[in-house]
Amino acid sequence: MLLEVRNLRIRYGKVEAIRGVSLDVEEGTLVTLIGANGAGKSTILKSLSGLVPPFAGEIRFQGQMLAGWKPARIVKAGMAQVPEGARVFAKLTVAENLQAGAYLRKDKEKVALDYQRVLRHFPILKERLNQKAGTMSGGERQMLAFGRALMNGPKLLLLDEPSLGLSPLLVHEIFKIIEAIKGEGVTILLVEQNARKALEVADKAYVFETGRIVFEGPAHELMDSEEVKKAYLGG
Amino acid sequence: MTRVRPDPDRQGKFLGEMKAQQKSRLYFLGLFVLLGLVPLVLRSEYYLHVLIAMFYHVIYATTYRFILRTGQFHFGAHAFVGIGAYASVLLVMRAGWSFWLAMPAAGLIAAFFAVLIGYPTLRLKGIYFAIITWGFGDTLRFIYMRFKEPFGGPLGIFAIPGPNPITIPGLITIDFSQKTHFYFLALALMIVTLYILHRMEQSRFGLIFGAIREGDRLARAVGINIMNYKVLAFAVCSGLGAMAGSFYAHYTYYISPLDFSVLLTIYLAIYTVVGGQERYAGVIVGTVVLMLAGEVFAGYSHYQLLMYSGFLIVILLFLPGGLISLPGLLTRVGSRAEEKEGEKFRNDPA
Amino acid sequence: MKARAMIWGKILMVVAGCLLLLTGAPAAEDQPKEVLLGGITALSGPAAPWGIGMQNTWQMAVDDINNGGWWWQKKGFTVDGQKYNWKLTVYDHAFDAAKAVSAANRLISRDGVKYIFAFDGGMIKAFQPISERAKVLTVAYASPGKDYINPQNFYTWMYGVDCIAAVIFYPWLEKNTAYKRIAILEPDHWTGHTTAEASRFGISKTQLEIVFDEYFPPDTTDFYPILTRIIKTKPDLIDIGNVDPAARALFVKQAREMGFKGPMYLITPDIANLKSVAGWENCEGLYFLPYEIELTPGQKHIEKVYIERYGEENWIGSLAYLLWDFAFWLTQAIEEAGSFDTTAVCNHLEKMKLKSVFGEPAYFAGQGYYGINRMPLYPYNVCQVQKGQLVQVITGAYADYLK
Amino acid sequence: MEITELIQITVNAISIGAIYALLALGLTLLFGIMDILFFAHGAMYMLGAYAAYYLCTKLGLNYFVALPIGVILIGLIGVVMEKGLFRPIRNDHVAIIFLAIGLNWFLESTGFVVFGLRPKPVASVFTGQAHFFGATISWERAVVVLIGLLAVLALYFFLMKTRWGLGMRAFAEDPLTAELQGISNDTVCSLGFLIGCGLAALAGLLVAPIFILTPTMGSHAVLISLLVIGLGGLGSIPGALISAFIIGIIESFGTSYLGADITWGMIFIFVIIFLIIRPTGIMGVVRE
Repeated sequence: MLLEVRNLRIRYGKVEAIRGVSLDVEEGTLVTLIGANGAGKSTILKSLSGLVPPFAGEIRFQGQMLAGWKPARIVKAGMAQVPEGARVFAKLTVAENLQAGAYLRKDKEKVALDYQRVLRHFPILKERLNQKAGTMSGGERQMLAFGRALMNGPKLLLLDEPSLGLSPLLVHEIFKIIEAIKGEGVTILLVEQNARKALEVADKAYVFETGRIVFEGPAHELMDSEEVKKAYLGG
Repeated sequence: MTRVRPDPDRQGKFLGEMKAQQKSRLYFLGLFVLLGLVPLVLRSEYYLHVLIAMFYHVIYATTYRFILRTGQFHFGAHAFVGIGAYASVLLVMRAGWSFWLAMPAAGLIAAFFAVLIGYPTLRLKGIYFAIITWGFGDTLRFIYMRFKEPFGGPLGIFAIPGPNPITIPGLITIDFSQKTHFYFLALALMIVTLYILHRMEQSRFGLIFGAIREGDRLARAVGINIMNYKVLAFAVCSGLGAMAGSFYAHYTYYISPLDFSVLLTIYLAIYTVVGGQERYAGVIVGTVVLMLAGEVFAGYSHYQLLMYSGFLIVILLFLPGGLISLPGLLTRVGSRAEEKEGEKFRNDPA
Repeated sequence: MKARAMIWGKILMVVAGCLLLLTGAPAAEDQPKEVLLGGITALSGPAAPWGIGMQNTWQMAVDDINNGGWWWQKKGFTVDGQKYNWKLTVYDHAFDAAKAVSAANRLISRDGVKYIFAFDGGMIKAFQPISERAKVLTVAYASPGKDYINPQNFYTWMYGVDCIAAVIFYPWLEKNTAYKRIAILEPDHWTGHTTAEASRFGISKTQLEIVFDEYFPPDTTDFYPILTRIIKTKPDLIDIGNVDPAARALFVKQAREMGFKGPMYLITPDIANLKSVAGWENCEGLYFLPYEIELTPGQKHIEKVYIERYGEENWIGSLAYLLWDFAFWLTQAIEEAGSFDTTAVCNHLEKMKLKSVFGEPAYFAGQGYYGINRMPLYPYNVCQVQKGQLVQVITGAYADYLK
Repeated sequence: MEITELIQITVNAISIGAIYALLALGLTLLFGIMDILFFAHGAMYMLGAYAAYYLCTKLGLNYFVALPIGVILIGLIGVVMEKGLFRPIRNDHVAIIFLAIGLNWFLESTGFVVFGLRPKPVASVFTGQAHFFGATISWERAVVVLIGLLAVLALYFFLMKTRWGLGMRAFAEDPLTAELQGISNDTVCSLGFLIGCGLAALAGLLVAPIFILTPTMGSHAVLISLLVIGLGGLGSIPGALISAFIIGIIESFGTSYLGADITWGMIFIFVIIFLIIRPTGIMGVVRE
């Protein structure tokens, strides 16, 4: 098991945002976490990356407890996150954004290989290497954010709402890219609002509602479940 | 795009605050009555002076805080205090006005300058606004220094007459020959200022700025022209500060450009931050405590700045909510211990 | 709510404690033999090196009187058969008039001080309404301004003010040298302005010509631009009378770098400082005032004790000599008048023959300029650096115009 | 004659500008990276100058040995301050300003106790003057101008071309996302203070032989720096460089043609008018 989360609880002040969440991500799979907005899905990802300390529970990555790890150490261990809203460094060039993704890596040759790989995945970035990231469109920024995370050579990629605010056409493209990345053997934990799309590409899915998991199972099973259909897939 | 739900917690807090406010209004009233009785007991000119200085500094600091509350990092309070002092002194000494006319006039002049400066600059954020207001203050200082006529140059203006005597026939003559007279004038000025600012904070004004600070775009979305409110707040606060400046000039009989340097604003900002920005009473507590600290430390000759700054650092580090948060913090320490016990229990995996 | 009230109660108690501390600090009544001597000067901010140095000097003078040092051959002083000792209390004004007023109030109405030593005319001007009304004898250092030394301010006195010695220097300069063109440069504050005024007054008694007369911001460290402007006027001599010691040494150094070879006129020099910052070879031709080749025994005593007590690092040079005498004069006047009453003391001081570390005779003068004798006159000396040696050019002159 | 004078005034302007740029560099870096106004910058500058005094004059070290030692020493003091004082309130930008002001006062008044009251000189390494076209500049000033410009270039290179610099720029824009790339916020802040305070110390060490040392020398310097970085656009290094020279030019020409007492006011008026017309300064971009 690449990632195991057991009984994770997170509090903001006195309010408990996450109330005992457990989930597993197996190596090489794409696991999705779906649910309505504001349910706290992103909070879980933040906690996995070490940005929000959990109040209770444990997180294991490759068998190691992550308790008290700094974000940098978690990134170094091979967990990369694409944050919500395509947060690229607007004043840095595209090339510099990609370099920032490989900030902690010392293996120059492999970084170079990953660089080529990213540019292959996203040819649009290749054209704009020296352009400031802030001047690009929303879709291009999302691609840059993906590319930046891939530059870390991650074992586990955390995607936080990658389709948020994009046009249907771009959403389609983004999911194609997600599948392609998965095809290269990168394990992915996808947090998504667009449940239908997510379930289409995922192996396994968790349905999340106000702080806890309400359904879990293989993605196709959930897709067929009447209850899930009604609540999350719009009929 | 995120939907904001009304937070029941916050509503409760709001109601609680309302009640607390009514209560604190009573406290304030009691305090003012007590302060009014002070000169009957206290004969020492020194203590009266400390209190008088405290009163006009409270005026400076509360008006300063209000501008800070509108989201502007003001760094030029000294400019408007200076305008108030110089304008009123010149009106009295050159134009022969009565102090009682000159003081409000000085406030109006400062408010006019505030509008003049405020319109182009109040839309600027953070440090840029700070640099412009600071620069404005120092430009004025430059003008006072360079123009011996009528500002007196670097040596300033001396032999400023005190306020004109007031005679209530058959009852009493207040001729400002004693500190007590100044004491009551300063106290009255402070109470009036505190009342005006309190009303402003409670009015639409305060609510709008409160909303803006909370990051709520609602105020802007509703289409209220915030600029007008900001300029108005800036002008009113600067005018009130200037009136205190006018009082200062006629109380000390001497002003010079040195008195209105950026150091004054820095002190006001420190009073505000140290007292706690969130509550109206915070800045008052900050002013009173830090001025008292200054008086206490004054006895330690050249170590006093060292002690004062050490005191300042300690408060900023250990009381992020300011001095006003101290009682709340202390009461919470007790209740938190109980809470911790409970948490431990719930934390148990079994 | 109750807990909160209790906490507030505790806070009030702490505040009350602080207030008690405030009142309890100087216990003057407990020791009947102790008389307070107040000081108000800059103990923080850019002028602190002067201010703290003043505090040190006053403390030394007071200790000498209490312990019978220097020419004060007995311990303490006696009034009406009762022995007294001085106790010095100095407060900071940090060049802020509001703080100066607070300090004066603290000294006069809380501590009950009747004698105050203070620094800088501007600050004294700020608290003078209080001190004069309370009939507190105030002694001012620096700035010979008529604005605050005049018959209306009966209780305000001066230390020896050297800038007024321009009235000795310039007539001498006119008689003994070929210099014609004088440039005056002073810092843009009270002391600078009044010093420039004194220089102008001195020059007005001669045929010399002022070719440059300006002020610079007190924090200036880079004088290249202003020197470019000064040198353009081709002055024979630059008068930088009361520029503070640090800036003065820099000015001399930078003036030489810019190619000005002529003499400069300085007051109360810190020669060690000039040597180390400007270099002694750059000091060639400088006029120092007042200065003596041979220190008087009193000056030697001050320098030795000061360095012993406060260290070489804190030695303020001839400023210490200037601030030395008044404590002794005041004590002598109180003793001879047989009263602490300041009016009596003032009247007696005016008639006294003074002992000064600068030499004798010394007496109070100034009637001709201020309308009242409030400035001590003692023999002024001026010397010049000639070929690396200090040479005394004026000895024992009196600023006669002031009589 | 007129031409010589013009050259002299220009040389003065360059010398003033270089010193101001050097002063403002650390302040603008800290503002650009961490969005904090570090008033204790002045105290660091003062400590740097005193480091020159103690290392060169007291310990007899060579000036060029003392230079890196002093810079690193003060830089490390900066790191300690960051960890102990500023990290707990890193997100409270207003409190940080006043904490830094308090710290500045604290170090200043401690300075009088520790360093003594006498202004301290530091013997210059380069003596004599350079002359060209009739204008004069002392060699030590020329060296400061040179090293000052080199420092600006080095800092610019560091930020634009190195991995650390990339991390700092990424942090400046979006600390959270930077953290997600493994760019530790704590490390960046420590590094920022190391470099920022180191640069302040460098300025102090360099000007020590030209000027004279007093514990309060930093307070004025920090206000000048604030003016420089405000005009230049907060956080912008090229902006600080340009505005330092603009202020240098105004100061030099103003003082030489109009007088020193007029010029300082003119600088303020110029900066205000410029900022009202163009509120972001010469190079600045308004932050969200």
